[in-house]
Amino acid sequence: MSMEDLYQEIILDHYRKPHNRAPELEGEDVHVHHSNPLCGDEMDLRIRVADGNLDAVVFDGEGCSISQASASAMTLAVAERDLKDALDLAEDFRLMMHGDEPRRADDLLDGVAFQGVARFPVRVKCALLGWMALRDAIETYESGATAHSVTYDDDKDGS
Amino acid sequence: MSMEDLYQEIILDHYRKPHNRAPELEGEDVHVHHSNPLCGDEMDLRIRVADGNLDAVVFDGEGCSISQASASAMTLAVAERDLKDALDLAEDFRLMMHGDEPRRADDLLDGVAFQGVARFPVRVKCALLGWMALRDAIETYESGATAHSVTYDDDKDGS
Amino acid sequence: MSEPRDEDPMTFDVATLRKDFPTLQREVDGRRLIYLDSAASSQTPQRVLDAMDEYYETLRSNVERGVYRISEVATGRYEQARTRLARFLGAPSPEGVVFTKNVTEAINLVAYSWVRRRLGPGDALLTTEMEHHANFVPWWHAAQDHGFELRTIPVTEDFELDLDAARDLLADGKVRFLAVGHVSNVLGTINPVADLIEMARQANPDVVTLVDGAQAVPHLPVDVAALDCDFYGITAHKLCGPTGIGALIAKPERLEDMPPFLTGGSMIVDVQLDGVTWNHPPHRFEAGTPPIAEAFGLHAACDYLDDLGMDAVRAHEHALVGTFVDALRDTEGVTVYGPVDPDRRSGAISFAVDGVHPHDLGAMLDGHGVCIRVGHHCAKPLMRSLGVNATARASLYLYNDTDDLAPLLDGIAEARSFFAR
Amino acid sequence: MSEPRDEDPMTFDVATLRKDFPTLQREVDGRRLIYLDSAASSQTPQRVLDAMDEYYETLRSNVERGVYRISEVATGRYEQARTRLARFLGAPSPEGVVFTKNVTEAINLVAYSWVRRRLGPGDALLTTEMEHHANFVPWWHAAQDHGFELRTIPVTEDFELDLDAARDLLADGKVRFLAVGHVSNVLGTINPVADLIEMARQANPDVVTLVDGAQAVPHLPVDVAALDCDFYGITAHKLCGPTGIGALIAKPERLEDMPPFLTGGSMIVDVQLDGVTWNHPPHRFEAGTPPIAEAFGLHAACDYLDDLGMDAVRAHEHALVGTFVDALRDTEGVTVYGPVDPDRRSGAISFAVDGVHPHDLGAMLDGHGVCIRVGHHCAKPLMRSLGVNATARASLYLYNDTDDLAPLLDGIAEARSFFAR
Ligand SMILES: Cc1ncc(COP(=O)(O)O)c(C=O)c1O
Ligand SMILES: Cc1ncc(COP(=O)(O)O)c(C=O)c1O
Repeated sequence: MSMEDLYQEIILDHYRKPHNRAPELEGEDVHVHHSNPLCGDEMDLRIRVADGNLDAVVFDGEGCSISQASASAMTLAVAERDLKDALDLAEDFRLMMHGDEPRRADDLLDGVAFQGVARFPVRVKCALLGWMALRDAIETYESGATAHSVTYDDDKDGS
Repeated sequence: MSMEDLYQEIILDHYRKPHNRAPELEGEDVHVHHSNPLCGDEMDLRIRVADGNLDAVVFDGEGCSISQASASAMTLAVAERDLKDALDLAEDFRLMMHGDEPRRADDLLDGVAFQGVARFPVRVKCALLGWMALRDAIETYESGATAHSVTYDDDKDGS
Repeated sequence: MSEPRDEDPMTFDVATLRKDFPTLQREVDGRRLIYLDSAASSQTPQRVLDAMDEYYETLRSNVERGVYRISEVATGRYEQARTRLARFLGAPSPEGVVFTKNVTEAINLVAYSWVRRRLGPGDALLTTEMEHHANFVPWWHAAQDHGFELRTIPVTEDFELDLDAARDLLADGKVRFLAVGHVSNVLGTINPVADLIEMARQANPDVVTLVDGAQAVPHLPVDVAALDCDFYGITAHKLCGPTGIGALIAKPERLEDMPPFLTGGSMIVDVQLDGVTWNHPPHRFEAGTPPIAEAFGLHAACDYLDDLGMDAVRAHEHALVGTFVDALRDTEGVTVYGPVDPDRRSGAISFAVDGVHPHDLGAMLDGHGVCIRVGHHCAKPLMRSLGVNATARASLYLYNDTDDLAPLLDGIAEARSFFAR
Repeated sequence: MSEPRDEDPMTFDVATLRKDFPTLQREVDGRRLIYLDSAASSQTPQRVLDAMDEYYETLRSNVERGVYRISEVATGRYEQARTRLARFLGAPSPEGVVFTKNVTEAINLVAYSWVRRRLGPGDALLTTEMEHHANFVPWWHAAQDHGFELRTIPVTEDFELDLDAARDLLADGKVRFLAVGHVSNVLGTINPVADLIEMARQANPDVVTLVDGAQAVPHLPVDVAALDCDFYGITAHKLCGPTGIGALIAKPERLEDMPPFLTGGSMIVDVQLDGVTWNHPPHRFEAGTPPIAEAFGLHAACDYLDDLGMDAVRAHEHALVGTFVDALRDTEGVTVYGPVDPDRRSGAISFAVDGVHPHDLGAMLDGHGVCIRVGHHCAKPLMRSLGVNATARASLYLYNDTDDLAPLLDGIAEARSFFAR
């Protein structure tokens, strides 16, 4: 296992220049806060929904390169998707992190770059942080609520 | 360590034909009950005091050959001694069980036969049971009480 | 558990297998060591020692937190031990497996985090007269502090639990917790725990149940899912494993709403000065650095036993205990406490020898290189009900065989002629 | 503890001594393994492994009950380990030494058997903001359940306990219990525990005190009698010992009137259906089969450390931590959290690297064969007070030397150029 498998250029790019990173979102429908205190990761994710589609997704917070880059790549992959479709993509990413081949590699866009992370078990939860926050945000939206907060333990990836 | 060190003929004799074994004592001054539930040993010891001397000492109970024989030998060794002297002899016996040479080997009478028991740590407390009951009985007498009950743990010999 | 299948009675070669156990190789006074005290603690095969050495020699680090490789690998192996133990016991998921230091801690965990927090005046806890203190004193102590009633199922003259009495004790529906031993460490009796659990549920559908499996898991194929108990406790040092580790196997949902017992590192996800967020089970119940090397060892012990086959282990002991019990019963002056039928018992055989105190018997047998246990076996309530202060106990395991019988009987005979008039 | 004497500065040869530690012999990607995570768990010398093997290979049996020789010898050795540990720590008597599974259990024992039974509304318990969760959450949890007040001594900008604030927190005389860490696992700070204890006693002569010695005993000569605390906790896996064992060292009289915590076998002298007689300390607090092999290992660890000499261990680490701290502080972009003066600190060095998340730093260093810890180090309250979510921590022990510094610095440099813009 080499560092290159973990830190691909594409990942570092997202880390250095994250997309859709913002502390606020105008007209937000849901705001979720996810934290993994064991790693010291904190993630705020906000979504705005229009006509059943993800109209906007922004994240903010603190975390390692993997968690930040993965969240950035996630916001691009799910942009404008309808909620069910986004959930399906999140599940595809989660299974990829557990070693499966992605079914929807094309749709994941830069997300596929994180496939190598599956070989670093302690980093898997970093890569999943943004995706799990998204899933939670959508489920929170569907339940009619506007905010939710989740704290992770060591082994759970929200599955 | 051979069985012969532990079970000398003199010990077996006391076990088979114990001296001063009785369930009651006329005119008893103190009755103490000592038990070591971990071994299943139970010992009732009764003393009668006259003019500051041990006028009578009897024991009863259940226990292994070592505890029964040692109590029997003890009753002979302390007979008619004054209380302080009997306590001193009990201390001599206790130290012998911890590996010391007895100071008063002659006074211990058959008690010296138990010297070999010192090499069997788990049996030391058996040999001490009667002597410690005696010490307790005398101390109980001196405190003005008439009965006392003591339960031992694994490691303590009442010292 | 199921009785060994009649077709294909798997067996193993005891002479070969003994070589796996280092302490059995030693001699005492020039005689082969005859170890008949496995109910107290079993011998440990080399393979288990090797597994622990592997950890210490190549992966020594703490678990659950490391971002470097030896710690990641050690963590993975520690968690695999959990999964392995779940599989060994038929537990539905490793999430219900909490590692403890021994079964005593496992039972105390339930006493503190469930019983003490939920039972009070008006409630009853049902246990039995044949329990080891580990499955008795925690309930007694909790009852003292919290004012609930402690009820005990008596033992019949045949050395079995009195199920009629149990039914009566359950009848008023007040029993909220049942704690019962799977196999008695004194009598060897295999208790009908599944039936008892069902009986308790009929009397109170919400009853919560715990089975002390310390003496069952080493000797019988055990399937905790089939027993349908809420909690099942085991201890590794009796099942070819190392000292220092045991486990509580729980229905995962039962742990979900239980507050922690020991608190500290690893069992929380967040601590603020004004509040704490507990971790999920099983981690919520594993505070501090766990017995890591010991988990490696327990994993290897499960492998060792499964490779032999628990059906084969039971078949071997079933035959052997029959031989031992028959021979002891045929010996003059010997009284056996425990079921006669090997179908109803495991390999712990308590007995008395007329005119010989158990202590003297133990010492005499030691002179023959035979290791037995004497005393109350941490089961004082049972001793009282048997009307004795102590018994001698010879207990069998997979490395014992018929050649261990003669030294035992010889020692008993010598003790009788030596001590009894 | 005393600072190493200036005359006769004992030393040892690290290169030779490293050979005692099997895991240090391994390579990672063809590089020497650089272990800088001893504050999480130390390496274990071969001698400790041999002591455990001796038990498993020649004396395997249970302790405290056997009448046969291997059990008698094993029992004697188990009790010798207690005496050895008492001597290692300057404890007046082995009667105050209770073996536990780790220091977390030791602290919980005190929380359950003392604090929870004696503190209530109107009382206060004083601890500090720099505690490991093991010395914080048990008090917090007890305060929740029993309604007493939890007070915490803050940390100054110099990463030391704020003694003026401590004095204020003690002033009203309500503090009945003081729980303080001897050495911080995050900052490395050596706390003036003897002074704090005295200060607490002045405010309330009946105050009961506990010191968490998990990070002190491995690194400093410790004399618990001189500290005059009521309770002192240690954990073996951090001091060259095995996993699965720790200890509570108490003033024996303090244990005398404490009810037990875990209950079961060995800790009682009698059980009737209607009453229990507790055993004397320390046995009262050791329910069930103890970590036997682990006690053999801990004994050997005390021997190993005493043979090197704790003064020499401290002298070596004192020099080394100075070198490491200076080098890190001289590295651009690195911030060290903890005292600068090696007199005031031990070998746990927390730091941050500008623009590099600790997780990424840990992964990068792992690529260099360097094992460090990253995260909150089970000290969330301290992290909050430092205003960080996580730190990186390199921690030193007797087998580390200046040759471990360059790989650390190289890895940090690479991480900076890789991650930081
Ligand atoms: C200061 C301190 N206290 C307590 C602990 C807990 O030790 P253990 O996990 O062995 O119980 C640790 C180690 O993690 C520590 O550093
Ligand atoms: C039936 C039973 N329960 C519980 C225990 C306690 O086991 P441990 O001492 O390993 O906690 C034992 C063994 O002594 C036992 O036989």
